[in-house]
Amino acid sequence: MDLSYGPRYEAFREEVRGFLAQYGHEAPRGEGLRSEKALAWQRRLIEHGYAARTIPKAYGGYGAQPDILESRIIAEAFAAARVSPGLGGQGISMLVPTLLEVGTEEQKTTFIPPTIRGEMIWCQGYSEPGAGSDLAALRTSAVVDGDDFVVNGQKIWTSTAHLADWIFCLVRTEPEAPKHQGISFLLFPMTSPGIEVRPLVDMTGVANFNEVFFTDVRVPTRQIVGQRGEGWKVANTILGHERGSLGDPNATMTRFNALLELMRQETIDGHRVIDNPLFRDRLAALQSRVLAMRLNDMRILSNKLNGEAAPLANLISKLQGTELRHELEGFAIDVLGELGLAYGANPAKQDGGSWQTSYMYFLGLIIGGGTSQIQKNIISERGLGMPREPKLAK
Amino acid sequence: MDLSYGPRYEAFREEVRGFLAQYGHEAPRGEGLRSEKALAWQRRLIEHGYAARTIPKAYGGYGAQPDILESRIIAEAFAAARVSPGLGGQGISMLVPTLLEVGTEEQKTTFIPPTIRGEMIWCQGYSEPGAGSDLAALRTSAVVDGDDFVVNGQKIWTSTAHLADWIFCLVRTEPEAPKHQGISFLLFPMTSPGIEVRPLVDMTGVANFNEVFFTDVRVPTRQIVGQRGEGWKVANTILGHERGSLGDPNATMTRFNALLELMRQETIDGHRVIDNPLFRDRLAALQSRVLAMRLNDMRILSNKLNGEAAPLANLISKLQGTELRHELEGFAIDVLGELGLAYGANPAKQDGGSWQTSYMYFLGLIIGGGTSQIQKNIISERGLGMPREPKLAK
Amino acid sequence: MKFGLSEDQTLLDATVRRLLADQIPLDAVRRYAEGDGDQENWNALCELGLGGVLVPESAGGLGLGILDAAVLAEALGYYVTPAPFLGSAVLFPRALTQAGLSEVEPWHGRLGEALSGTLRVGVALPQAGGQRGRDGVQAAGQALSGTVTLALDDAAQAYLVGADDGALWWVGADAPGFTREAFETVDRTRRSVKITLSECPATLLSQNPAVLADLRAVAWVMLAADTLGASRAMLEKAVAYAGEREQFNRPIATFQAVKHMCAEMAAEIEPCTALVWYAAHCQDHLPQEAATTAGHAKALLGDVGQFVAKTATEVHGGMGFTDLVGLHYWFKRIGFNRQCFGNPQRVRAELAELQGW
Amino acid sequence: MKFGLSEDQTLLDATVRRLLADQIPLDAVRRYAEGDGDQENWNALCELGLGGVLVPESAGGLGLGILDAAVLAEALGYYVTPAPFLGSAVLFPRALTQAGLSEVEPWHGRLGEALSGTLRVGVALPQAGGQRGRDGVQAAGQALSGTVTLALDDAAQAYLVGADDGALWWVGADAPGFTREAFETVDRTRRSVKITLSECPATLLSQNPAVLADLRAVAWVMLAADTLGASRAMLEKAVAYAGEREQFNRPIATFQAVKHMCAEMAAEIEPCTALVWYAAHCQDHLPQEAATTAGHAKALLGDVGQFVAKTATEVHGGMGFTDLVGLHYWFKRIGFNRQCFGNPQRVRAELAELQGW
Repeated sequence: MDLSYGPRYEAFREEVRGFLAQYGHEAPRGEGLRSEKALAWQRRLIEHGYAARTIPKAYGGYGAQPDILESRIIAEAFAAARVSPGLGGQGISMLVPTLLEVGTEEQKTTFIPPTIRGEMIWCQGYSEPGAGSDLAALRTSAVVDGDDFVVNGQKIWTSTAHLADWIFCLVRTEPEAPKHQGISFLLFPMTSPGIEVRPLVDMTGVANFNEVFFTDVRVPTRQIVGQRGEGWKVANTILGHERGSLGDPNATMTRFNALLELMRQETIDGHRVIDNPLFRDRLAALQSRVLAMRLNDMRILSNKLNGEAAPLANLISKLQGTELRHELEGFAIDVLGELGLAYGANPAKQDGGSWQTSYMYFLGLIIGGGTSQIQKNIISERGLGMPREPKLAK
Repeated sequence: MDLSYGPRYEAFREEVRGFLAQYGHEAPRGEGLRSEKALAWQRRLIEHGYAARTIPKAYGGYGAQPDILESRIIAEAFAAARVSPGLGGQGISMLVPTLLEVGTEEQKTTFIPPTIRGEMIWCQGYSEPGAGSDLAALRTSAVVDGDDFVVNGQKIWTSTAHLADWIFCLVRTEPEAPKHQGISFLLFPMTSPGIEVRPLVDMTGVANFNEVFFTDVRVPTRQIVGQRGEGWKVANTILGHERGSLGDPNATMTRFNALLELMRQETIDGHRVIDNPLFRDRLAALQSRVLAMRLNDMRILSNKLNGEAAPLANLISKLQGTELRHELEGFAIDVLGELGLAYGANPAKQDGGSWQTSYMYFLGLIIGGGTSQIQKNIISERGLGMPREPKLAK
Repeated sequence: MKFGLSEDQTLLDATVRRLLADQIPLDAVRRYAEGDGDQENWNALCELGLGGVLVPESAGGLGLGILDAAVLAEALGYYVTPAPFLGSAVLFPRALTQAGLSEVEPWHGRLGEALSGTLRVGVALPQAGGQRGRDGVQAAGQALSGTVTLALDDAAQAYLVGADDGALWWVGADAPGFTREAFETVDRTRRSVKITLSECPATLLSQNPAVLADLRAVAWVMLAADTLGASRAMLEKAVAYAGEREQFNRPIATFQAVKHMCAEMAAEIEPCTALVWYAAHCQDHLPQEAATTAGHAKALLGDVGQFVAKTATEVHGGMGFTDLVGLHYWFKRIGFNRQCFGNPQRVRAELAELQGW
Repeated sequence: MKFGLSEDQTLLDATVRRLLADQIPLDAVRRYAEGDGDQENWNALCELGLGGVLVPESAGGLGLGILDAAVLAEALGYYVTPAPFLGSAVLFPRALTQAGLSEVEPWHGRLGEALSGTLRVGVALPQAGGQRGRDGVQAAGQALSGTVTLALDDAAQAYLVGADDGALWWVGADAPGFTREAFETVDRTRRSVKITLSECPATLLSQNPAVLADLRAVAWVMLAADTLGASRAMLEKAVAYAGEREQFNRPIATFQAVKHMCAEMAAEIEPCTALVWYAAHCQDHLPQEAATTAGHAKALLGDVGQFVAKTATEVHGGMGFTDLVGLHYWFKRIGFNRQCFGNPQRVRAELAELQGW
């Protein structure tokens, strides 16, 4: 057990801190995706290697070798300084690594530079109303007509569709093939004729997501990533990445500290909530689990670093992380009692009403990115080696 | 909502109380199944209609019409007076109703009178090592040889096998038939040559059950109940009866009161456990569920009485009743802390060590009589009308 | 002996549910959530007699009991109906009966107005949920001062106000020194207000703390019944959705995981039916058990409701998380009921006190 | 940076597990449960070095740390091995090191005896589980009087005894005024005793309550590690059994309900691995986190273990309830660890205190 990062990395941490001290004031504070401030900050970060760090210089990145600890140190230092770590989004986190892996040279040079600079914003077109847990059942079709695919169908849960310039989208190009083999991965502008975006209001009352409808949308055939019919494989080069981040244990720890603070401040019948043995017990029980998940995350990091495997540690993190966070938020509502019901424009809201919002949002994350039921299937099959369900009779 | 039983029944309750006042001293207190005291008491009860109440006089019973409230009043009055309500066991509770339903006249006159008098003790041969949840997969075979069946195989979970005179037993007589249609229901003496009974020690450390092995056991063919191949139907005429009684809410309420008493007496660091807000909360939460289950049971009784249906109320009672009881016992162990570990011959055992014993025993009941998983299948299919699992491909 | 609803109660239930399904469907709930009033709904329900369920026949009401009211509350919860039922139709007549005022003017007349839907009576019981911060109401002479953070009904003409000393008061919404402001909550099927009283003239209904305690117990039963109805609705919707939704070429209702989620919901909900009925029955017929059974109903339904709300949403998958099918109205109403007038932890602490543990 | 076991630790783990699997299989556990001693097992384990894991090299031990000891405890829990490991090999050397006595005679020599298995040291810490009734030990001069209801090891030659004032004492089992009687528990893989001290001459090891507190924290980590091992064994057995057991013409491992039960066990157990490692690491390297992380490990494993013990038994169906496959030894050992030296509720109350909440 060696919890230190070692002198070379501590020196790197100092370097990052130095950067933050010098330039931190330039960072956006609430300015949006396309603001000049956000874009300038992103360029600054790339220049110093704190964004697009491992993207080759040829595609506009910083060109460093991947180094898990450096990445972690950058994330930790920016979080500690409460400075924006630059732009995220599905274009940067999912499309760029995919293109690096399987894109053509032309696709890389065309799409990666503006994407990492934040000038080209992407949305992801995977899920459909009839294809959720069973994503491979997607039915949005793309039929070749001359040099174009013609796309028809509907996507859902498209989070930045109303802001995005382009979409990376799974479509069915080979309707006769087995379902995983008939899919292709296309890129096209959201300004293409025939695209309609409808905001999708969720239970928190906000339109965090959209539905996207395609009617005869024309996409040049060269805007395919990978081969026709290989879209499922292309999407899965990086799909695994998404799940781990749902229910991030460091965010949960931060949230736990806010809950502790809340319990120190709130009173019931004149007594601090934190002094109530029942609530103390529940808080300590949550703390044990939050701590265990954070340590589990350190273990995952360490395993990556040292090339060791502990598949279960990874496989359980989405399931446990989202359930734990949901429970934590619900406990905070109990702590607040009737006041915990405050919502919307209510000035009595504590912490901006975030306990209610997150309580619901994390129920959404329990469902999204592979429901808890799908997670349990995966844990039992891939983690424990239990058999898949037998095939059904036709 | 009318919770009174009405004047006629209150009069009946007085009658029962009168009987108990007059004869209660005759009841056995710990004397075993075959003791003269137990047998005399059983005869006394039948004579007054407090045992074998609805069994026709022709078969040695009291011959009253079935009346749910009368039965309930008898049970309540005997429990309140802490007087033995007479002999139970699977012969009386399962075989006798089955014979009344589908037995031949000869079987009824031969078996019912000695059974209800406690002179003929039965055990049940249903489960097998390979046939638990999937009882119909049983493989104990019975092959016709002249006027006999010749029985070979093994039974398990046979609770009174070491005491029983006779066994009622499911065997496979038609190996070629579909699995539910190849079973027959046989009666034979436990003294038959070729029967070996081995006690089966369970996790509580006691041999509450047995394994029974059959090697060429000869059973006259007329000792079949129902037709050949109809044993499954015969067994199911009354199989449903067993489940409801596991996790009986009135027993759970009695147990809850013992737990409350325990918490009033136990101290931790000089404070009564009942004064600890955390334990108070957990106790009150248990109480809510114990009360709800007891009321649910009253609802079931009322529905039977009034010919109304609330299938879910019945279907959930085994699942919820056994889980609740297991949880209650486990909570008592937490209340006792290290002392709660005392077991076996330890003089420090509280309440005879029954908390640990019941904690395990009720885990056994969660599993036995249809596991919780089977119960949930049943609730979803019969209670909620959800589809059965699709057939598997061969 | 009959443990359950009478024929009249079953008929009442069926009648009200038919009306709710036809006249106040989810669209009407949405309109209310977006700002419409609920008076029109309430008028329709009052025409059916809901406003008068507890009003004595002498005042033109149905003269029924708390069990009848609980049957109605369950139906309203089932349809997440916006309506001032708890204050106007339950606690107001109950308070007058308990205070011995129901045959006395002006109360007798006001009962008549309440049952027709003309008079709406809100509820402000600061003791009920645990006083937080500066919440609380004190009387000086015939005037009240103080704050109630969460009071029910934003459109009432008057409020039942519980004071810190256990007395029960009547305060007109137009009284000098009375102010109310919207207290927006996560539940948009009912609107709450924050009430501030500043030397506000009020009328004493009862000085007997037992009257206020009775109102709290009755409110607990009603909230439990509302959650029971909402929970059962969520379970039924989950079962129906699972039967329709196909993934992996089969209805998800055929997956054992989904079946077991539904079975667990049913197993939790079903015993609550008997508990809510019994607790309601006790309010009128078994006074020595009234407070404890009400507490058990409130606490258990708070927990069972929370479990069902989460699980039924999960069965609906992403669709449950959207506004499209409106399932969240049930989720949030159950969440409101859990906290309102004391959450399970608080109620259980009371239960321990009540039983002298 | 490496969060996890070193190569040496992994090797130690594998070596010990091989020995346990070969030499102390379930049959040996059964024999102990039926009355045999565990000295022979312990000798074999000591030959491998288990007795000396924490003993300084100067005294002939391995001079390793609490994380190494936790690795061993997990292995012992995995095989439900009867052995006086916690007292003789962990708390005894730890106490001497903490009290600054490990290089001083006679202690230095006794460490040598302990590591060879000749000297067994039991543990009597009445403060650890919450004093009940008249439990407690007081010192008068160099003599102790009092009672410890549950002390570990029925065959020790001496006991570490915690007094009510936080001092730590050494008491020989042959001292005048010392009596012990069997304290039979549900767990038959380790035997406990009730100790009564009547003006019993004793040797003071440390008056510093921090030493006793440290022992308690280390004991918490060891019990957590033991439960972790036992839980993982139960999960593996459940997965294996489900793969073999057929019902309805298919292995029950193909039923989603059974798969999900196993997945839930894995999901609960897995983060505990990191927690136990870290808590163990803190005991030697991060003193400011030592007590809290130990408490978290003890409390969480207490709950997770209970869940796993129940669930794994259910997966085994009726067979899990019998003595035939011996699964109940794991069930009961986990149950013992949950209560011993403080159950989760009690430990969490301490955690709140420790953090100044």
